[in-house]
Amino acid sequence: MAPILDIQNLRKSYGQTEILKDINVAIEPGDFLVLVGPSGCGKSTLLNCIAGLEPITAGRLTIAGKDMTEVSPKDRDIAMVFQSYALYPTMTVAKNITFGMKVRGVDQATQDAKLKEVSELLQISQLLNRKPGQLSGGQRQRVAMGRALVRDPALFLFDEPLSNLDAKLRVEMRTEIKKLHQTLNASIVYVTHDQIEAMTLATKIVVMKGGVIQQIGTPAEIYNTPANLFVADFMGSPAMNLIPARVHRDGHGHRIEITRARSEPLVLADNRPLDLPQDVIIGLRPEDIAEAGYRSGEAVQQAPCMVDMVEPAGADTYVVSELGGKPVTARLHAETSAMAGQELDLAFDLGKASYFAPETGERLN
Amino acid sequence: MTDTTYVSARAGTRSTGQRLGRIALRAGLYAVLILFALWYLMPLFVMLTTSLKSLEEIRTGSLVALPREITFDAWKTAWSGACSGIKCEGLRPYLWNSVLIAVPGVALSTLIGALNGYVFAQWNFRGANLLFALLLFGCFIPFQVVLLPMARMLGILGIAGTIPGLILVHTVYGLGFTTLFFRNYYVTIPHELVRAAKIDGAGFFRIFWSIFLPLSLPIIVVTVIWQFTQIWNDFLFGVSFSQSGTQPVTVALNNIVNSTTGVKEYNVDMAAAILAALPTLLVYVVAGKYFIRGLTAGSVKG
Amino acid sequence: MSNWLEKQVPKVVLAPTFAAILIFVYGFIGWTAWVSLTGSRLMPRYEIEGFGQYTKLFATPRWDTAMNNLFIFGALFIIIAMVLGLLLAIFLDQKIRTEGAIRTIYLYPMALSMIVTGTAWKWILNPGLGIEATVRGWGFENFTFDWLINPDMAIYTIVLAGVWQSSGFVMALFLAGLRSVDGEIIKAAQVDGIPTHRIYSAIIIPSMAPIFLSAFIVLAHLAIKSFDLVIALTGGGPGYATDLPATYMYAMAFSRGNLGQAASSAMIMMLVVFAIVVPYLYSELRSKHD
Amino acid sequence: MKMKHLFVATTALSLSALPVLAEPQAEVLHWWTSGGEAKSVAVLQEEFAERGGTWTDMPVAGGGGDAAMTALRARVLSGNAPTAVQLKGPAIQEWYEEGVLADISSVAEAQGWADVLPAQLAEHMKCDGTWCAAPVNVHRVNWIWANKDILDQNGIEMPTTWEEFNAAAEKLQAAGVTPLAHGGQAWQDATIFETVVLGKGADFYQSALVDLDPEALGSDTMVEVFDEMRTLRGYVDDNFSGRDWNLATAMVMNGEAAFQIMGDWAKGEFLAAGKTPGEDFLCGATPGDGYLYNVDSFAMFDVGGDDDKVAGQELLAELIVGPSFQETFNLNKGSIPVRSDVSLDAFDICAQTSAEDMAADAEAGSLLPSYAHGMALRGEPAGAITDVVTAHFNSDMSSQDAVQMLTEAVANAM
Repeated sequence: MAPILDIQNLRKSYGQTEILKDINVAIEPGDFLVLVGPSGCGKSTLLNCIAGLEPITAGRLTIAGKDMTEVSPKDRDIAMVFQSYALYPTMTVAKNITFGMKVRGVDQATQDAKLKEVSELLQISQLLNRKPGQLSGGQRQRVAMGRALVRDPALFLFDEPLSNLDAKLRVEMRTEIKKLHQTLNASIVYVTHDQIEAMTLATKIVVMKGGVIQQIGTPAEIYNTPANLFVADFMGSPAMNLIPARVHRDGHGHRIEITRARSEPLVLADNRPLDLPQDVIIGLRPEDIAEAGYRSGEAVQQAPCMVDMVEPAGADTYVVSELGGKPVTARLHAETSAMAGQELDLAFDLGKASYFAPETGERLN
Repeated sequence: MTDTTYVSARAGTRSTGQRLGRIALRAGLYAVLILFALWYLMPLFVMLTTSLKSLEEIRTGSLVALPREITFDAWKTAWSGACSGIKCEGLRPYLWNSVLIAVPGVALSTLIGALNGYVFAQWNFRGANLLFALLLFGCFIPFQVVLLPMARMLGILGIAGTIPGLILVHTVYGLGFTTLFFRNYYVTIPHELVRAAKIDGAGFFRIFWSIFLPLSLPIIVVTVIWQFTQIWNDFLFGVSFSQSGTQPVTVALNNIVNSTTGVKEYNVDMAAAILAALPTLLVYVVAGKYFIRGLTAGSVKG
Repeated sequence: MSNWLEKQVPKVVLAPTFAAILIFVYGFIGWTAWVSLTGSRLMPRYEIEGFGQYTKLFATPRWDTAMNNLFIFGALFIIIAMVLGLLLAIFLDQKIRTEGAIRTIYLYPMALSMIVTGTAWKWILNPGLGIEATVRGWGFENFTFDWLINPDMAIYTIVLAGVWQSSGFVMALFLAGLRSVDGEIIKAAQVDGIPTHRIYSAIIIPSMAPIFLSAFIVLAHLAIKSFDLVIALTGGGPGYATDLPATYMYAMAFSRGNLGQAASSAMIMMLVVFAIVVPYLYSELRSKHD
Repeated sequence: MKMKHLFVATTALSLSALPVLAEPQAEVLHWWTSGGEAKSVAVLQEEFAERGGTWTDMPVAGGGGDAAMTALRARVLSGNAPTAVQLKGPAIQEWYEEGVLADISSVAEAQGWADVLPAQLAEHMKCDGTWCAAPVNVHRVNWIWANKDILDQNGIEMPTTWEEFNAAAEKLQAAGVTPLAHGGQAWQDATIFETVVLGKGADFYQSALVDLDPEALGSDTMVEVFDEMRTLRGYVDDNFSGRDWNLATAMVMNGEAAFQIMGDWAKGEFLAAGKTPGEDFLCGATPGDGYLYNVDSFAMFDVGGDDDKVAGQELLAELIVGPSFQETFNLNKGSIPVRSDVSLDAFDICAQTSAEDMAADAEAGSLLPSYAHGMALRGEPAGAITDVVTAHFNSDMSSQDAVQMLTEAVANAM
């Protein structure tokens, strides 16, 4: 199938400073692409380039097979939901939603039908005669989405749409957006700085930093095999433990030696067929470190560790211990008896361990 | 809520002495405000009382005293009988000229200022800031400087001595301030609004017309008040660029007030002055409330 | 292609304004600069003669007086109008019952031109007719208020009338500023037990810096352009004690028939404007750019 | 039908063949806006209309014609000059040099102006030998007006020397009367100044204020002039600043002040208030021999060959100098006709004196143009002198300093 959005060698600069460097991304119809990264990484600029709100300096951009590089936003067959919702303050909700159709000269009957359909879908029928100023944050969010949905575009663009909502509402709306995506089977490009949003919503994630794409992949790929230290650290909460280690080869594979300030070095074995250099940074997700006895498997190894801190988080309890000079977080079951200042046997599962080169930060396995 | 209760609770514990002090302070505050109000009103009071006196009373009595006998003759004369040159038609015909100049002048300079401000605030392009600076500097050019070249220009354009000529002059020299007002107001409106509308398919003018203009009432009020006052009260342009038949009311007022021979009819002068100023006064009184509101809405936020 | 056209729309919209100010402001300034180098008298002539007009200008005592007056008047007018405007705004901001009416009264002088109020002011300030006579009439025989006819003091009557006309407007600016200060900050300060005058001096007033700037610009603009004020009140007298550059320029151009001299004085005025306005524009546009 | 066509055709033909009869039109820029003056202008307008002309009135008051001059300049620059403009003195020649005045010699010659106008005054109406302006009247500037009652009560005669004037003033002051009614406006200060200069002799006036001889300007005589100015300042009440001249006249009328030094337009005020010369008020020349004249006139501007307007200019010029307007207007205005052939029977004693003096002074060579009213000098030097005079009068500047400033200012303005 032809990609619904195809970006080739896109560059964007303001004067001397290059904001986006050689961006290549493509998505299929029905894909939910999330652009994620810290602020200033260029993700919003990229979205604006896709929308045509910012001209691009070099490269090519097609939407639904048509070259849109030089086409103005209104002719790109896209709809966009903004961080501040950008609802027209003097128009009622109904007028906000139908404004685009009105501008395009869609006849009144179609407008009414579409408005009805969308407002029912988003459950905002009772708000149609209000002005944006009289709506709550969540309601505005819905109206903004309604304005996009009613257009029935080839591509939806979302620019951090949930960042102005409180935590509870954010989770609700997240689910709602996911549901909409599934019902409508729409193609979406979605910008966020929240990696949980990225993980929960995306079918495809693009992690960006400093105007450069760090990794493109499914949520699972990004989570399990981060391409570099940045992605590893950025995606996941609590973040992946990144611990400096020294590698010794033996007959079966590698022994990973991690120094500890207050006790003997920790030595773990990774028997996967790898080819690691002497100095590495090992990446372990908190859930890959458990209380001894709660995790079993071929790659699981136990070792006593000094507990520095215990953080109960409801469903789980996080335990922090020092490894390789870094505070390392382990995810334990809620009923653990671990106490700060005491030793505890931890089980390390190296089956999913990632290795990175300390100098370049690139993934080694 | 909690803050207020806290404060009022503290106030409640104050002693009677403190409360008396507060009342005294409050009374002092009102006294100062009223004193200043009297100061501001003084010239208007003098004008009003004088316009209601007979010439005889003006000659004999104190200028600042209330009229002993109220007469509206001076007002009648000022309106339709006072002489300006050989015509003795009062201010009436000239008022209409002023309206013909001020209304299109205000409308044009406001509309163009709004469009300019909209561009400067929302459609920035390279060099726009320099342009804006050049425009602002234009606000400060003393009008005496431009009289003669402007006269030549109006002659070249073929609208010397006409009302369109005066409208052009007032519009051009009003643009600096109107653009400043609108630009400062529109920069407070998020750029995303324009972006959303662009994606909705609206173009430059559609966005302006459907989205920005409906938002602009407060700043339109400020601009209209400002421009109307400027244009209505203008004398220099009015006297230089008009000819017989297009002279605005300020020129007629000047002819009535500044005639240097013969018996000075101060009551007529004053009545004429108030009549000439009535439209601007009315605008301030009626729209004054929106004026502050409009200023609050963003035009002054630097 | 149509995309390119669309992008030009904002520039096209600005084009007439730009053309207009290029001609009507900068073209005319250029014209004035040119004329200031000629010996133009009644009407402009265009043969350049050099800087003679400027030499003459600086040798004229009346011009010295006019410039001195501009600085005295400008400084006093701006400072007093600002201080008074701010004070009145603060007073009015104390939940005054009749605020609407008082505000209108303070604001209305801005609506009137000096041609309208000039005569009334002349009477009020005239010692034989106005305040002095009235107060003496009350029995204070030694009361004197004769600034209008005192060459050393007459300029202060111009300041007085100028402040009367503009301070209400400044008050409105400041009132608007006070109203847009974040209410939570004030509440927080109240809870902390900070006395009201300290809240104003330490929190509210500093946060209104942009308004001070706006007010300053409006007032500076009025001060430099002050013309009607002088003509209506003193006609530049006694003698030429209350002449300002604008009235000097006008006299040279239109009653003396010495356009070249008028143009040179206009150029000096423009330099003063430039010195005041350009730093403001620079800071204004710099801070706005992000 | 045919006949009719033919008729139309021949009519059209004959019309185009004959010279077109122009309809006189005139737009008149003037600053005679007050009641009496406006009535006088209205007389002209009526005569104009009777002869088939259309009069468009363009009055601009204020600042002794300053505002009108501003408007005039703008109008000329825009190529839309008014047809006729109230203009006088060397300003006429200045405008002529700008090449914007029309030549009205044909009217002047047809009407024989050269025969009826005094030669010296006629010179003011000529530019490079052609006629370019039409005179309206002659004002005498150097008059002293006095309240007869006050003078009688205090036993004072009309002064004939400045010493007498000072003595009278001291006496009046002692009696609690303001000796001199004066308005503190620059041109009024200048009016007094020029009469004081004239008191030092016609030759001195000629060399100082007409020829601008630096020696005369810097002389000890000039110091004495400023001394006298300082003395006169002492005779003026405290509220004089900015006062209009007619209010000063009213002070004399009402007995608040004894004297006023002012041109004969002041008489118009007395007459308008129903006062009689010789009974209620007195007129006398200021001390010293000589006659300072101030001639109002209308200059015709180049209207680019518009036949109607040219016709209007010619008609207007003819009417202005015509005997009937000269008489009516001047009776109203307080001045005397500029024509020497108008009977003065209808005029009062002051006007008759004025006319006699004018003739005598013309003989004696002491008929002189008024500097304060723009008859003697061009705008710039005149203004420079006025600046010094008014600065001196309104401060405590010494006479020596004033003379020093005067010579410098005049040199600077040359």
